[in-house]
Amino acid sequence: MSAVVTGNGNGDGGGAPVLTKADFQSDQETRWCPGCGDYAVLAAVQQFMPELGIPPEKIVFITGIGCAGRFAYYMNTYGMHGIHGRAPALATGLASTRDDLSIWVVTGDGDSLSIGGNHLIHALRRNVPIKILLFNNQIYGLTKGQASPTSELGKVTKSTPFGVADHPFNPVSLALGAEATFVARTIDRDKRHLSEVLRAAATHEGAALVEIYQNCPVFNDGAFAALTEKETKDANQIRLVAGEPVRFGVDNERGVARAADGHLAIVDVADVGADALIVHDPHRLDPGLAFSLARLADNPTVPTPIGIFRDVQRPVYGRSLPTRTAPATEVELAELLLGSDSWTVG
Amino acid sequence: MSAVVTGNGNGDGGGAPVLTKADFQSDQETRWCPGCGDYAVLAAVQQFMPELGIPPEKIVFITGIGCAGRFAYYMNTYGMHGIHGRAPALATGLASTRDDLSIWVVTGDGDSLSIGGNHLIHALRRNVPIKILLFNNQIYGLTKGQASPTSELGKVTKSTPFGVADHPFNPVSLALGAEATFVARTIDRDKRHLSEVLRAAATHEGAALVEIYQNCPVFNDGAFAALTEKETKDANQIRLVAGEPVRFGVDNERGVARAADGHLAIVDVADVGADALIVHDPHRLDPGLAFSLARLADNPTVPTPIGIFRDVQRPVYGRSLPTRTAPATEVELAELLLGSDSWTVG
Amino acid sequence: MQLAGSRFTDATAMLGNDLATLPNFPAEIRAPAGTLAGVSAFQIHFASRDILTPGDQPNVLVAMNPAALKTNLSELPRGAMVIVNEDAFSKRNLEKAGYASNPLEDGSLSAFRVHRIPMTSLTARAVEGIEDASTRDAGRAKNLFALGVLSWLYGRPTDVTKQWMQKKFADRPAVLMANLAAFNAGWSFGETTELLDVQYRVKPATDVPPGTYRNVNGTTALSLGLIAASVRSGLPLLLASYPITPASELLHALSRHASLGVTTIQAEDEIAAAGMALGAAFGGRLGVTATSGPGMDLKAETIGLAVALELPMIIIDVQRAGPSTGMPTKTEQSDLLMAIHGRHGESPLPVIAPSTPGGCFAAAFEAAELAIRYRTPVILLSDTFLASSSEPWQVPMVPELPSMDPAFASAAEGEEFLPYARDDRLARPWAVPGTPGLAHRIGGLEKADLTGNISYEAANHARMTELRAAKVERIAEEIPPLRVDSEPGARLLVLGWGSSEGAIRAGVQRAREAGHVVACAQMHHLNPFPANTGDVLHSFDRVLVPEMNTGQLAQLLRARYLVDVESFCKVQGQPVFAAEIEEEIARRQ
Amino acid sequence: MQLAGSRFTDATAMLGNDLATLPNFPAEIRAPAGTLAGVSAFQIHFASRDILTPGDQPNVLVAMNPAALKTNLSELPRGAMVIVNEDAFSKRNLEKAGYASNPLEDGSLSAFRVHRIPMTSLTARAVEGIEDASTRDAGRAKNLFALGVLSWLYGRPTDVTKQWMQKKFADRPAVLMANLAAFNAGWSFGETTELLDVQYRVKPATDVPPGTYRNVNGTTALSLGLIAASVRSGLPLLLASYPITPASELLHALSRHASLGVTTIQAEDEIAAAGMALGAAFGGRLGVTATSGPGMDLKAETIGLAVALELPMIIIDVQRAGPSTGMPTKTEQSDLLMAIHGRHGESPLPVIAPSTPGGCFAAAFEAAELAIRYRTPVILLSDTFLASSSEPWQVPMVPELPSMDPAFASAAEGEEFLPYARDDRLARPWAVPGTPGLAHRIGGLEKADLTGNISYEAANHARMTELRAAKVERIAEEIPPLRVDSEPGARLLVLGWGSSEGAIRAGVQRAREAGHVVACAQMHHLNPFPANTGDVLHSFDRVLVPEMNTGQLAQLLRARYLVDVESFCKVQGQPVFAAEIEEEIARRQ
Ligand SMILES: Cc1ncc(C[n+]2csc(CCOP(=O)(O)OP(=O)(O)O)c2C)c(N)n1
Ligand SMILES: Cc1ncc(C[n+]2csc(CCOP(=O)(O)OP(=O)(O)O)c2C)c(N)n1
Ligand code: SF4
Ligand code: SF4
Ligand SMILES: [Mg+2]
Ligand SMILES: [Mg+2]
Repeated sequence: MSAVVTGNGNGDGGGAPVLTKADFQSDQETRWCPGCGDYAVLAAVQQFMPELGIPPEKIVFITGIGCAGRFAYYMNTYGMHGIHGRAPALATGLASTRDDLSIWVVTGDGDSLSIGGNHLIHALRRNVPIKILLFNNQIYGLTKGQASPTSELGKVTKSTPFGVADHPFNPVSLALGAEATFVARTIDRDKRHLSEVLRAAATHEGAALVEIYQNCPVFNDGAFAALTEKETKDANQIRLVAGEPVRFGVDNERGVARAADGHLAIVDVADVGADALIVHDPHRLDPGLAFSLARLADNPTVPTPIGIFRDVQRPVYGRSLPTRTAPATEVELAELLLGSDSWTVG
Repeated sequence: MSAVVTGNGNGDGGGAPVLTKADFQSDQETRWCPGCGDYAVLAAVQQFMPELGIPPEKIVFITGIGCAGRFAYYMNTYGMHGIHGRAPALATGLASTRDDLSIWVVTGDGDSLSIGGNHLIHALRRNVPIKILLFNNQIYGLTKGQASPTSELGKVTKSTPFGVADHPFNPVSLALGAEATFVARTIDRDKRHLSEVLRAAATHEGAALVEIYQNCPVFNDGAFAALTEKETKDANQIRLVAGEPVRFGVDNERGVARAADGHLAIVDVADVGADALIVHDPHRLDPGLAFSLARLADNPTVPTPIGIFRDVQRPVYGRSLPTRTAPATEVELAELLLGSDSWTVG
Repeated sequence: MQLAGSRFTDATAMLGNDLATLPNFPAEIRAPAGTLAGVSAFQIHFASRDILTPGDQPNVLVAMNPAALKTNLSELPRGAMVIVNEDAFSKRNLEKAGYASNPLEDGSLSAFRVHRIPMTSLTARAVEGIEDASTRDAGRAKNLFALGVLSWLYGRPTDVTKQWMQKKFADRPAVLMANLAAFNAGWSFGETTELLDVQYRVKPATDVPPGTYRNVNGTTALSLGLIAASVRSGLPLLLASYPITPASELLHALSRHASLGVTTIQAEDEIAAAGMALGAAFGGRLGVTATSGPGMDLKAETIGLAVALELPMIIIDVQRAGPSTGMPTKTEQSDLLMAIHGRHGESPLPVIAPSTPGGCFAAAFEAAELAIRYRTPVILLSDTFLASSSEPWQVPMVPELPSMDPAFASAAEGEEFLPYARDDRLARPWAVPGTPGLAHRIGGLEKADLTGNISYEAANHARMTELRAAKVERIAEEIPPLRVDSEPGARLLVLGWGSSEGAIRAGVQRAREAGHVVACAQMHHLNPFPANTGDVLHSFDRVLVPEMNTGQLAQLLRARYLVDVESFCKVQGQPVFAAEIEEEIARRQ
Repeated sequence: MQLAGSRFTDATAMLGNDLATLPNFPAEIRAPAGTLAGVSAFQIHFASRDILTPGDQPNVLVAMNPAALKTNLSELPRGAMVIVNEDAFSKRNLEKAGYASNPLEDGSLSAFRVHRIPMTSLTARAVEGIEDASTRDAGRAKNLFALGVLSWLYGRPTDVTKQWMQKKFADRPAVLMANLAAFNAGWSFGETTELLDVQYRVKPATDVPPGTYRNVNGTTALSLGLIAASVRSGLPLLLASYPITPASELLHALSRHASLGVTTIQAEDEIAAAGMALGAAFGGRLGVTATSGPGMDLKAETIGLAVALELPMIIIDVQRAGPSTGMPTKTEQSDLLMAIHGRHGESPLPVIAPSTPGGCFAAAFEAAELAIRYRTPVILLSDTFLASSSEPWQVPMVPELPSMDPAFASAAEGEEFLPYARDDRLARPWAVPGTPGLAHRIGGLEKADLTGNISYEAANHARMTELRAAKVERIAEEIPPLRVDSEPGARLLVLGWGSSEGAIRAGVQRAREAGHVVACAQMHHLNPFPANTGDVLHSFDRVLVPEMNTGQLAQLLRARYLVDVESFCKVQGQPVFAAEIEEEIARRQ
């Protein structure tokens, strides 16, 4: 269990002693509500971290404000609990000056898509080498239950007693529209899938956005039940696997094919034949297909794709220019101060 | 020349005296650089306005900061020259409380996509009834020539002496990813196309984003030459026309078809046959195809689609809830103040 | 169930006794006033030691099921806090308790501050996986969950309770583990979800004038004040806000009143919220935005635009504790200097601050009056303590509320419209879109006097800067003078602002009872100051300014009047207490 | 060409004469020092009346082609402004002028402030469509375009010139139209593209100490100071900025130095820029962000976070005129109170302000020293006038620049790491990611003393608030005392801050020459004040504080020292003039 994770500031870890989950657990008491999906994600991340082969002190978690934002306190790495919505900006400053670190951002749906929307899309377009874990519970947890930009239309919340009137964002399609090079979606309750996606994100050179459907049992319980509960999940999880036809269902009886008018549609495999299904390829440069896949579900109460939508290479921010990390030497400084037009008196 | 423009706060104009371009010209001297593309857009807008059949006092232009932001001063309507990036927010406040007005936002590529990115995407997802004219000159004009989020990779500007390292946004795909219901692109120099697009935007109920390629002769001259100059424009303008196959070229010899792998590709019609071309339909709910069209060109130096990418209906912000515009009556107020648990003393 | 109830009672009492010995601890917990057999409800009465009056009604009810709620509700005063175990409100339980409909849903608890917490399931989850803990243990542990919530709410150190548990369950490790887990979970729940501290205010000791009363907290009073201002001005109300503790409550409150012509928007951030309020103001609406400290930082640029545009707008800052994120659920008064100076350039605006929950009504109303009359953004400073404290409030009669004339401009035949011409108050015309003949353009660039056209002219800029300042300063002529509650021979003035009024009055009262001669006053107008402020300050030998900050009002007074005012600064996230005031007075006599 | 040149010369001279009669006009235009035949270049010498010294070198060169540039360049002092007609720098013209490579590209103009404007084509476009205007008319009209640019730059009323044109070309309407259009276009170009006013500073009258000198403006000096601080601290420099006039120039300047280990980021907005600088600071870099007024509003929340995190960071505010967008190209000092108080909560930080262009070097260096030593964000207040004025500056010797020890924390065997433990200066450890054994978490919630864990405890919050304030206040012990330039018997002190130093010194000098006895001093530390400030203030009968605002420093001094300082306020978007200082002194004697 130790995939080699290269590049992208993830260090080489060569010769480091083997780490365990416990090495990534901080001494702070976790303070989420019992049953919160955040616990599962925390456990999965802590368990995954040793795989990176990077010592904890080379790893930084930068978080925004929200329940998700508490994540930083629970990781025994360097951490900064920033201000609301600005974690990607803080992380960009760090990532563009410290290419020896592995930098992770943890954010909520409000933190990243409401107040922090601008920083998110810019970090993605710039391809800053940070891994962004977006805990999407479709609600504001910390502030006790207002609507978020991913809350579904009509939802009654504290701030929308007559129902949400704002059409929600689909974080995956927003990210694709914003030139993201890596976009994935996974689920708090599915540790294995979550870990796989984390692994791919960590390996990706550049910015990776991982949307994690996260249950908030207190203010929005069961929002993802269709995808997590035994009885319904097979029917609703459309798992995207690179190189495989897009197929799902209790008996793999359904799939995604291109309709005559050029759109993607969910089909019965029996009707169209297995060959008609589209084959998933996250490495295509053109994000068109990934975008169409993202649009299959408006809300995760119907069959919804999870997995890696896009994973392509593009120059990484701060690595394309000839950079020099050390400050100037004293000689260089003296030359600079002097300039080209000095004169001497006395 | 007086298309009937309905809905969407555009008034009815019934019985109003016929207006002319001059009615929309303010008494302020226009202060753009000579040859600036902004002049052409201003002229086109002023000429188009009478078509709306709305008296100037029912029209409001709200602008951000930038050369484009000066637009407000030159329209003889109500106008607010706001602060940098915030015009969509100002306009949302106005639009959601005054449904009798026709509200236009004018913004630059920096104003809307850099500092104002968050307000733009939220106005689009909410479908606020405002028309956003995004003057994209791929540069910061007012502040004298820094890179903008649409500047092409490698461009040398005042702030990027070694070339732009940030991958640019494609405003159309960003808007589509942000759930926009109307997205179009047009060109300052093509008055007719510009007017057509304005007409469609005005008719659209909800938020309309119109990207206008606008030449900045001082800091970024010729950025759109491929699409505007006589010698090159036919070869590079891919005009999207609803219901028509997507076809272009000096002799209409090229077109857009779906490749075997599901992606859109530019083809020689002779090779694939006219039937293989995709037929443009901006009214489809699924934005997948529009998105793929937007991705055909990364930078307008190659064949680039212009026209209306998407134009679909969705509930308009502030119009879906049972709204009441008048404040409470005194009786209602008295009842409210009293509440349900008052008591009387003395 | 009774067992569980009494165990909790024990815990509470024990905790109370322990804590009552802590010198700075403001709250005291008494044994329940009486529990009915078979009902596991328990009551806790918190009362500040300072204001302890025997026989007070309980003001927090924690009801673990519908029966408990039903039995105890009648004893609660309006505005009390009700914390319910939401999980227990099943159909069956409701029936058992004789409820025809769910009181959590049917509005019958509207007079209370209700917190619904799924305690059973949260506890079950917290206890999950503890070896040897029986389901029964888990079931009982929910009371410890509740205790955890309350401990958070009233900010008590948790070690005392934990030690007590350790002793109590020393021989039953599984039970101990379960109870500890539940207690921690409850405490974390409070912190994580920014559960708001509630504060209880005593009624003023004075006689109550005849009239109709109701209980309101500061949030409710603000919302009513804004709606009243909307009605009396005829301007539809828009509140645009971004959620933030504790200001979110105002958004929640107003969003329920769509049927009264109130529009609310949950904006994408605080900048947008301010922009939306200002956009609505341009359109002739009553534009309001509300937030707490961090959100104020973000609104600064838009507020500056409103100053330049000279449009009416109300900005409400429900102050909370600390720089940066600080302590979101705790109270403080540390945004005063920011309200006055927290924007680039010279951008003066009026700042007002209510001093009681009920006073929030008048303050909101006055903010609207000033904004409309002077065409200016107005900042209203509330705080966490005011927002969540309740007090009986005399319901005003609608016709007695002043009406406000927005005095929209209209075109005058043959006259050039001058958007920056001014009336006697130096206010400019409010010409709203839709008005024929008045189409005009405004913006944040410096404007030429009268015409409002862009101007970079030196003398014009000086003049406009002066005019903007003079307009705000001129408000001092129309606001009431500072009213001093004095006694003959008083040489010491205690001068407060904002939510400290109750504590100051009570402290002064006690000091007087102890024989000290002392005066007090509360400032409601922080910019400009009432016209008589200088005279008042100069008529005392010493002026004591208690503030929940490091001396912000004091700094302003010192600079303006060159009076050596003394500060009593308390920056603990807690309100000022009467006993502290009394002590500070005594020390100066 | 000569014809065109001399016509322009006429126009300039005429304009100069006219304008010299305007009472408040600070600049004077003289006839060109000498033009070579065949070269259409012209020189204009601007000199403040206050500082007029005969025989000064010209400090603005407008070169319409390469030949003109070549001919006149040698007369220009370093730091002068060169405006070129970019269109004329064709290969052919360059050859004609004997240039082997294009001086606009090859760095040979690096000593000057170069503005490249495509005047020919812009004029052609402006004149396009004017009936009967010949191509020749259009060609000539470009000089009027240049005049328009200059008129904007020096803020002259345009009507005088227009009237002159009307008279001059009364009989040639097409030419008149063309010239008017070109002139307007030039003027608009200046306004629209926020072309920066340049200001010329005289060398101080004192004797020049021996050493090596160069000309720098405030922007260059800031950039050099930051790089020097980076070298002497060993911390790589990150500047994250969002463009805004006039602060953008610093971004431009530093972005050229990637080869010296300087990273620059053009952020998506000012909030992000501040966040990036702070993120880099967390990583052990010298994190800097620079902006002007409106951008400062937006950075407030992040600066507050830096205060809570207690990390080093530099925020540069190049102040400009007005509230809101104001007058972006004009100067002012109206962000002082915002720098000190413009954040919610109690969030103290040091504020410093250079007072001369060259002084910007030392100020930037000192900002880094304070930031690193005290682990605190530092605000450096410059202004438009400082940023764009040049003066000869003595180049420091690198080894004489103090070296700074960032003193990163490292793990000590067996010792618990306490991120909020403090040293003698009350500074906490700077433990940067990558350091083994020191992994820790920090954030904006209130932190427990020593451990830095989240704490809502009342006494802890009071203590942390105190510690943060004490740390900043303690800086007063280490900064130099306020130095007063006094004369025996002086009873009046003129006390300034920021860019007014030159004018104050000159004004005081003249007042002394006129027989007045007067002292002066310039404050470089606005928070905390130098330790002797109170003593200095109390040792004079009167203190006059000239400021380009409505009295912001005065307010702080009055509040702190209860001294009745008097303000001379100038809010015109223009620097203070020596004559004004002289007058204010005279009035008080
Ligand atoms: C500037 C600012 N505005 C508002 C807040 C209040 N606030 C804290 S977290 C949050 C949203 C939380 O929602 P989300 O990001 O979805 O995270 P979750 O709690 O659901 O994990 C808000 C509005 C704040 N802390 N700072
Ligand atoms: C808060 C703030 N930041 C920065 C600026 C400076 N500024 C004004 S316009 C502008 C960008 C202009 O570019 P763009 O939006 O593309 O408009 P254009 O001038 O090209 O039309 C900037 C950075 C400002 N006015 N306010
Ligand atoms: S409020 Fe919701 S998201 Fe937040 S900790 Fe509790 S369960 Fe988790
Ligand atoms: S700088 Fe460019 S965009 Fe701005 S007015 Fe001039 S030509 Fe137009
Ligand atoms: Mg959330
Ligand atoms: Mg632009």
